[in-house]
Amino acid sequence: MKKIEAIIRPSKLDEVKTALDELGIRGMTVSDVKGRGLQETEKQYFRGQEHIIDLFPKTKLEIICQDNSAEDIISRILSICRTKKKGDGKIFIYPAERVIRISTREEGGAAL
Amino acid sequence: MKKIEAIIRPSKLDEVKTALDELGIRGMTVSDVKGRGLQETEKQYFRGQEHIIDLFPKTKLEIICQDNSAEDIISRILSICRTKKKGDGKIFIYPAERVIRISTREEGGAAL
Amino acid sequence: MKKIEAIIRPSKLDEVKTALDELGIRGMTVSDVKGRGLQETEKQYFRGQEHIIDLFPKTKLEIICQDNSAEDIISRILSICRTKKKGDGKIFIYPAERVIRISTREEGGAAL
Amino acid sequence: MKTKWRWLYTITTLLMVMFGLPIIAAGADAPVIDTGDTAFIMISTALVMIMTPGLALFYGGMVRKKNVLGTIMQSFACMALVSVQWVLIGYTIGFGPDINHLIGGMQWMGMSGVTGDPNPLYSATIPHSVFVLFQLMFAIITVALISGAFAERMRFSIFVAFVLLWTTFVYDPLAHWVWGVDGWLRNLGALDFAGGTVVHISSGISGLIACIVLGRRRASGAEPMVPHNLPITMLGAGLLWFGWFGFNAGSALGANGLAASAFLVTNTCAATAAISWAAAEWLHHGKTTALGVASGVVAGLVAITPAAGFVSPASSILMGLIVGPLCYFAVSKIKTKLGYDDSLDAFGIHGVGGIFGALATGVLASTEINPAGFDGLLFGNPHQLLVQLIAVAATIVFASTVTFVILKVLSVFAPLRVSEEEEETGLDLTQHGEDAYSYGNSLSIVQV
Amino acid sequence: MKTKWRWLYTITTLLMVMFGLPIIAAGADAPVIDTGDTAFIMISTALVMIMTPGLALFYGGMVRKKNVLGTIMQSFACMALVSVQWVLIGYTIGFGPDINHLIGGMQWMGMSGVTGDPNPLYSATIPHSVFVLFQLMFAIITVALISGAFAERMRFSIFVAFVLLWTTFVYDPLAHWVWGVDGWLRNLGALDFAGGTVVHISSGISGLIACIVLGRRRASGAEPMVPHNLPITMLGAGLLWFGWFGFNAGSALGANGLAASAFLVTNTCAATAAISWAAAEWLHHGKTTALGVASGVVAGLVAITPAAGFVSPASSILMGLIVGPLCYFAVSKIKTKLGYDDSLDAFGIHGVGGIFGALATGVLASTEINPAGFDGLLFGNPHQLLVQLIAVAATIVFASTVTFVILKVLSVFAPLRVSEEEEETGLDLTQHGEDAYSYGNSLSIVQV
Amino acid sequence: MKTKWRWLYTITTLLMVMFGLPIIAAGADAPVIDTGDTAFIMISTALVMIMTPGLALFYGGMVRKKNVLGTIMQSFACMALVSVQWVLIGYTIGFGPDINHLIGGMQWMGMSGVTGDPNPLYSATIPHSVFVLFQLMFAIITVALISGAFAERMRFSIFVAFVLLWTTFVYDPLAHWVWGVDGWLRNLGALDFAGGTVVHISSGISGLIACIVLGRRRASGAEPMVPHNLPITMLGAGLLWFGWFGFNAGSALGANGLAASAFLVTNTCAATAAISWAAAEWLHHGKTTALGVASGVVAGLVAITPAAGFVSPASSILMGLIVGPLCYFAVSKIKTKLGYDDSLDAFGIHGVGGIFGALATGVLASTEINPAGFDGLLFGNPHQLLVQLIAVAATIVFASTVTFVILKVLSVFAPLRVSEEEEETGLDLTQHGEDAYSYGNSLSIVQV
Ligand SMILES: Nc1ncnc2c1ncn2[C@@H]1O[C@H](COP(=O)(O)OP(=O)(O)O)[C@@H](O)[C@H]1O
Ligand SMILES: Nc1ncnc2c1ncn2[C@@H]1O[C@H](COP(=O)(O)OP(=O)(O)O)[C@@H](O)[C@H]1O
Ligand SMILES: Nc1ncnc2c1ncn2[C@@H]1O[C@H](COP(=O)(O)OP(=O)(O)O)[C@@H](O)[C@H]1O
Repeated sequence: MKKIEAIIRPSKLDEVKTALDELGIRGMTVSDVKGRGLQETEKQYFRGQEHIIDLFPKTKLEIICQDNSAEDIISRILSICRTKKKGDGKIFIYPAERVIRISTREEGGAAL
Repeated sequence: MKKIEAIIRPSKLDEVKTALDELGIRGMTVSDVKGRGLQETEKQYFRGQEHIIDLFPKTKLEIICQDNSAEDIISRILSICRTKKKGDGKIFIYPAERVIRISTREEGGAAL
Repeated sequence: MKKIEAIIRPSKLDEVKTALDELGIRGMTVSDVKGRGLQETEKQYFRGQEHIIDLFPKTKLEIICQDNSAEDIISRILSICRTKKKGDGKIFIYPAERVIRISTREEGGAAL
Repeated sequence: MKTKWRWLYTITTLLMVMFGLPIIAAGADAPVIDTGDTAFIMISTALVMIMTPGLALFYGGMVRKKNVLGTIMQSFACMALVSVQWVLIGYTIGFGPDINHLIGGMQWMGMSGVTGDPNPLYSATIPHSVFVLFQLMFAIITVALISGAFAERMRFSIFVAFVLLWTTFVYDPLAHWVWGVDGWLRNLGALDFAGGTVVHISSGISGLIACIVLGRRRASGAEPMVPHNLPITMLGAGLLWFGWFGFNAGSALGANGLAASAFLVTNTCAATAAISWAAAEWLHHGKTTALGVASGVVAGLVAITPAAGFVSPASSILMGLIVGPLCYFAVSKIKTKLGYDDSLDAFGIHGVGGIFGALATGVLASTEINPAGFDGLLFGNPHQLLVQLIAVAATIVFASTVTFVILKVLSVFAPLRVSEEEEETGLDLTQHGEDAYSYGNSLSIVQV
Repeated sequence: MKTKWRWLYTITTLLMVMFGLPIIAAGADAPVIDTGDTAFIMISTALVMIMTPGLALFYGGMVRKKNVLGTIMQSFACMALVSVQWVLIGYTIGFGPDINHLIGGMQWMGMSGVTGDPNPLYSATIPHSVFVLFQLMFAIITVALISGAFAERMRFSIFVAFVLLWTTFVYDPLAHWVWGVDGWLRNLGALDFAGGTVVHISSGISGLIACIVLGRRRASGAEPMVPHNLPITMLGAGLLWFGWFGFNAGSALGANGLAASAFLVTNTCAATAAISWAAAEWLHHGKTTALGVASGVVAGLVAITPAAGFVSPASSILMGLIVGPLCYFAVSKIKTKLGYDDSLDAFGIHGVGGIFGALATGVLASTEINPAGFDGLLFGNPHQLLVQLIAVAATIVFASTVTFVILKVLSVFAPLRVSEEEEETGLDLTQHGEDAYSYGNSLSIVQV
Repeated sequence: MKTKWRWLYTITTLLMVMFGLPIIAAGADAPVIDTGDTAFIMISTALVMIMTPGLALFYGGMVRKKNVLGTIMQSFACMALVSVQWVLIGYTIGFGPDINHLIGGMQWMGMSGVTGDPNPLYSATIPHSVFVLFQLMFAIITVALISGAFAERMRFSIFVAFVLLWTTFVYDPLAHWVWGVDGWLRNLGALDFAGGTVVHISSGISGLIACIVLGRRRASGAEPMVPHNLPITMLGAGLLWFGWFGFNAGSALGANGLAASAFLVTNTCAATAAISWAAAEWLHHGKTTALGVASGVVAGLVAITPAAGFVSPASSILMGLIVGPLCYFAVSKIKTKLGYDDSLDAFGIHGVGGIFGALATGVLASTEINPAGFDGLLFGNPHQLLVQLIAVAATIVFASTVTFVILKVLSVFAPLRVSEEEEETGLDLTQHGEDAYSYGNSLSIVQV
């Protein structure tokens, strides 16, 4: 199994959810993170003191899936989240070993 | 080593902490996430506009442990968090390669 | 590729960011977590009821990098975050399989 | 006709001036509005009104995040419901022409006969409708106070019914007993300047009964129930303190020396109690908490309420010194010991502080401060303490009995509490379909 | 000279007392300040002032987190800008000596000639400058109300220009029409006790025009636009309710029976509308929300504003019962149907509630409540409803036309809206270089 | 006896009326309470009181999340401590019978002799106790203001001691110098309507000394110290603005034209300074911030405080235009340049703005506005500016010296600052054992 971790613009979350629903992928975990990469900084001012923002609000999406559905999920995310501007985010893929649904103790594919 | 990632109901956190304490497992990282799976949606209203909640507040527990303690930890979590209702959560297991305790630079089992 | 996950004191974040900048490592994802390990508890009181804090505010830093830059990153984090006191945090290393930059669809090293 | 005899009135008036008689007495049948008094009581009414939103924040900050709107809603519901009930029947039950010393008659039902002219029975220098409004704000906050006792678990529909029944069957009669012309406790000589018995004891004791009837909040495991937003609790305490000046000084029903005296002791007692509560905490566990200071302020304000127009600054300091540790002991020790779940300490602060204040009034009241009052035990009149004891006992018995009956009756029709699952999810979502905060980057909801 | 004739004055006074004539009439050419009235209106001014920070919270809690400071800033900008504009020219345009029944002359420009003596044209018992201040607070909140309609998308520089133009070219003339001596709507006999037309209809309708001209907020996908902090919205509603007592009761310009009457119906209508809005929600989708109760309160306060000094408590209950569901229908159905994006329902509540209130005044006004007013339809004077209709129509036509022109003119110089990217990032950061909250452990910014 | 001579009094009164003499003058030895004035000052007292919770929010929002309760607690501690100190000794030190033009005698210690009758020395138309209360609220906020300078690092026990010492040894004597009958600065003719020197310069300069003595906040790395909750800061600014009307207009000690004039210039200066601060920011870095507008409002209110009863609206606009950029320059440039860590700019705004205001009063004061005052430089009286300079210099020297001594003495007994580790953890947890917010799903604590 794979863990797909996508760091995306928060404003894209809704569309991604809908798109994955269409693929039949419902299970996902979402969290608020901050990140930086190539995105350019913005400025903030407090009583004349200048500050630069170098961590931007992002949404992290974690989806554990069967190896064979990974490609579909990735391409959906890519097609929705790509505005071609800096700050669009990244997708990381990791190996996952096991998954258990707590309510039923089911494991593996059945647990997804 | 393994990384155990459990997505559970926030209200179960306290019991899980206590149970793992009993196992001698103290180290853990906890974060607030939102997620969805089979759990059913609820409704919200703002000036008559209906919205559905499709991401539910969950608690993510991350525990890095030796391969051989994984099973114990998992079964404890399962026994506490299982109410048999949708929304109980999931447990994911991933491989971990290394662990370092910053204060002492210890590595591996000694660092847990 | 590797995923370096460092759980550090929030007050060290700024220095770590600067240090990694010097290494040419800009991409990172940061999130607020709570955790426990050996750090000792503190007390809180609400109308005379005593509570103990057993999860402390920490900052989680995630950096996906090439295998060969991992060592550098780790040693920088170690040198900055180590106060030798309990609660300094931990560093975990995991395997990562793939990375994609959404804006360009670049993969692997080019995407970092 | 009227003009024909006007000269007589005028001459009489002039003669009276000449003989130094107070005109107001002669004008009792046509009392004249004093704009200063009227301004003061109208603004005091507004000050008392803002106490309830203040209470909403005070309580709202203390509950868990998932229940904050549910808690705030309870205060706002009281404002809406009691405002209408009061205009329709509440005021006249409380202050209408006495029936058997127990209840007011229906003369002013629906505000009929209530005009902009003074009602000299209660306040000769302000419009009758101002008196109605001022008293309304007391009725609102009293029932809102109770909600602290059973916070985080009552069904909203039950709450609505409870408010209407309680204000009608507990508050309105009690107000008549203590403040209504010919009310039996008033006739007995019970002193309650601004509502120690009527407001605080009644709400505190009713809260205690209610939280016992409803039972403890459910917590899976040792889930701690800690305040989710103390800054708004502190703001709430600030607004309560602010509004309480209207509450206590306004109870003089005029902008005069008595109001000033009440204002002074109110502030002094609040301040002293904040210090003494903080000192008690500090002796107990070595820290002085913000919530403790806020709680001490409220405890002090509660204690001085019945005494405000009758005691000296020195007495108010004494009362503040005692009430802080007393209430701290009640909320930190007695509650745990006895095991009732008075979530936000409505009983521990308003009940305990109110009883203390009412009795202390019987000890410390002085006719030097207010010749219209009585002396207390300390000034040679032990009888007054007895009277206060009777007033306290009567309030406790009456309020607790009727509250118990109301809840039992309601529980016949529907469960009083939310279900276990709803309690876990929280009142905001289950009772009101809302989420208080949406601070995250990633939204959890989708528009339909 | 003066002393020489003093005896005559004194004797006259005495004679007048003897003949029962009101002394004040004799003193009309040299009106005397009444300290009670003055105290009441100065404090009422402060109460109306706090409504705008209250509105800032009410609105600020309803927007998304990234726009909360931008929203609050709009209210504060109104306070700053209108305060200065009013002193310089606003007041005299509104209340200066009439020119053609349309506008006031420049006599009081820059406060010249405005002193601590009363101006008996408007208020014979309070300093002229108090009247100026009281009216100022109305001017401030009116333009601040509009900002709810186009929340989350207007550029701040445009907003500043809009405020100055709108208050000068819409508010000031309108105030003259309705309240200025010899204003044409006043001469026509239009009743508007505290600003149903001038404040609420004008802001509501202007908001509608503005949100249509600016267009809908952009949302990628179905991104829901939900309140980010409802507790501060509730606090805002509490402060609005509190301040509104100054708004409506203060509009009696004295601490008298009329003020008391306005106070009573204001509170009653707010409470009833909260209940009726909540009931409408409950019938619609089965829940009563905190935001709904707050919205109902505001709708009730809006509706009663023009009527406050003219109607009975019973009438205010009736108005509250109607306006709650009416506005709920407007914001939940009509808005969706017609598709305009009145973000925070400035039109849906102030426009719709204001129109209803102005017309209801034409039906329910009674000279029994206020002999200086007129009877409405229900009391045998259908003509009054016609007059109210004319006032409403005139306000709608005038406000919407001028608002439209102002926005079109401004759009020639610069875009009215922030760019799509700025809208995604939020007003706080892009317009003001600030982040409202920094709750996290890990900070996102570095000092330069 | 009394009645026997009553006729004489009555006849005298009638004669006086006949001869047009003001009765009040005759009654100078037995001054009569004016209900309007009393209502106004009691409510103004409440308004000034709410400023301190307002300040708690204003400051609390500006600190980091981990210090918000610690910051709010400092304001609440001032309310509690000074309220008691004032009643016991503070008031009589400030306003008791003069001793050597430096300090008041002990006549009113513990409120002995303070009654509901007026004290014509200070205010002939309101109860003495109202005057005491009104002045108390000034004493409270003054010491609370200082806390902004050393925010986020002082130990709470030291703060408590500091408050008691500072209010007794700095505030009370200063109040006597400037406002006490026979105080030397008052005798000199220094103008300070509502506390430019006594409140703002004294607190600002003391803050500066304190923050230098305590040293900078420690920050590991470049950890930025940014506001954690600007919406509550804006609310705090709103409450300060609101309460300041009581502060400045109430300082007329009556509901009269002078109060109205003070009210008008207060509002105008606040508004203008908000605009001019925002303009300065905009010129500096291209954005106008919410915090900037709030800061400008406060700077304007500070500047107008000494001048409020003496200057015209036009002068207040001028003052507002200057003080905004001036304070902005102080906080954004001078502070960085000189390197002191005045955390929340108590000196930068109250010190700098207060000095400016006191001097501007010496320039712009006009006897046309207030015949009981003096003309300033601009109206041909350069001497007044000199007097103001002396008052400013005396305040600076006195306040800074005594503050320094107090802190040095305290530091002998215990460290002034929290330890480095405590500073990292935050005041809330280390000083008060509390966490301000608990917004997360997952709680960090367990009940014992
Ligand atoms: N090497 C990395 N390790 C972890 N997270 C990263 C890394 N690079 C980027 N990110 C995350 O991806 C987000 C998007 O990056 P972005 O600013 O779009 O840069 P890029 O243009 O390099 O994709 C960042 O905000 C950060 O959270
Ligand atoms: N495939 C998945 N990938 C990542 N997280 C998941 C996945 N499925 C479920 N989760 C997480 O587990 C939580 C619990 O899921 P739940 O609603 O109980 O569904 P299920 O009944 O499928 O276990 C979800 O809220 C989500 O956070
Ligand atoms: N076994 C573990 N699994 C996951 N996270 C851990 C583990 N041990 C420690 N942590 C995380 O590292 C943080 C720092 O741990 P710390 O208190 O310094 O303990 P230690 O002294 O063991 O390093 C913890 O707060 C927690 O978030």
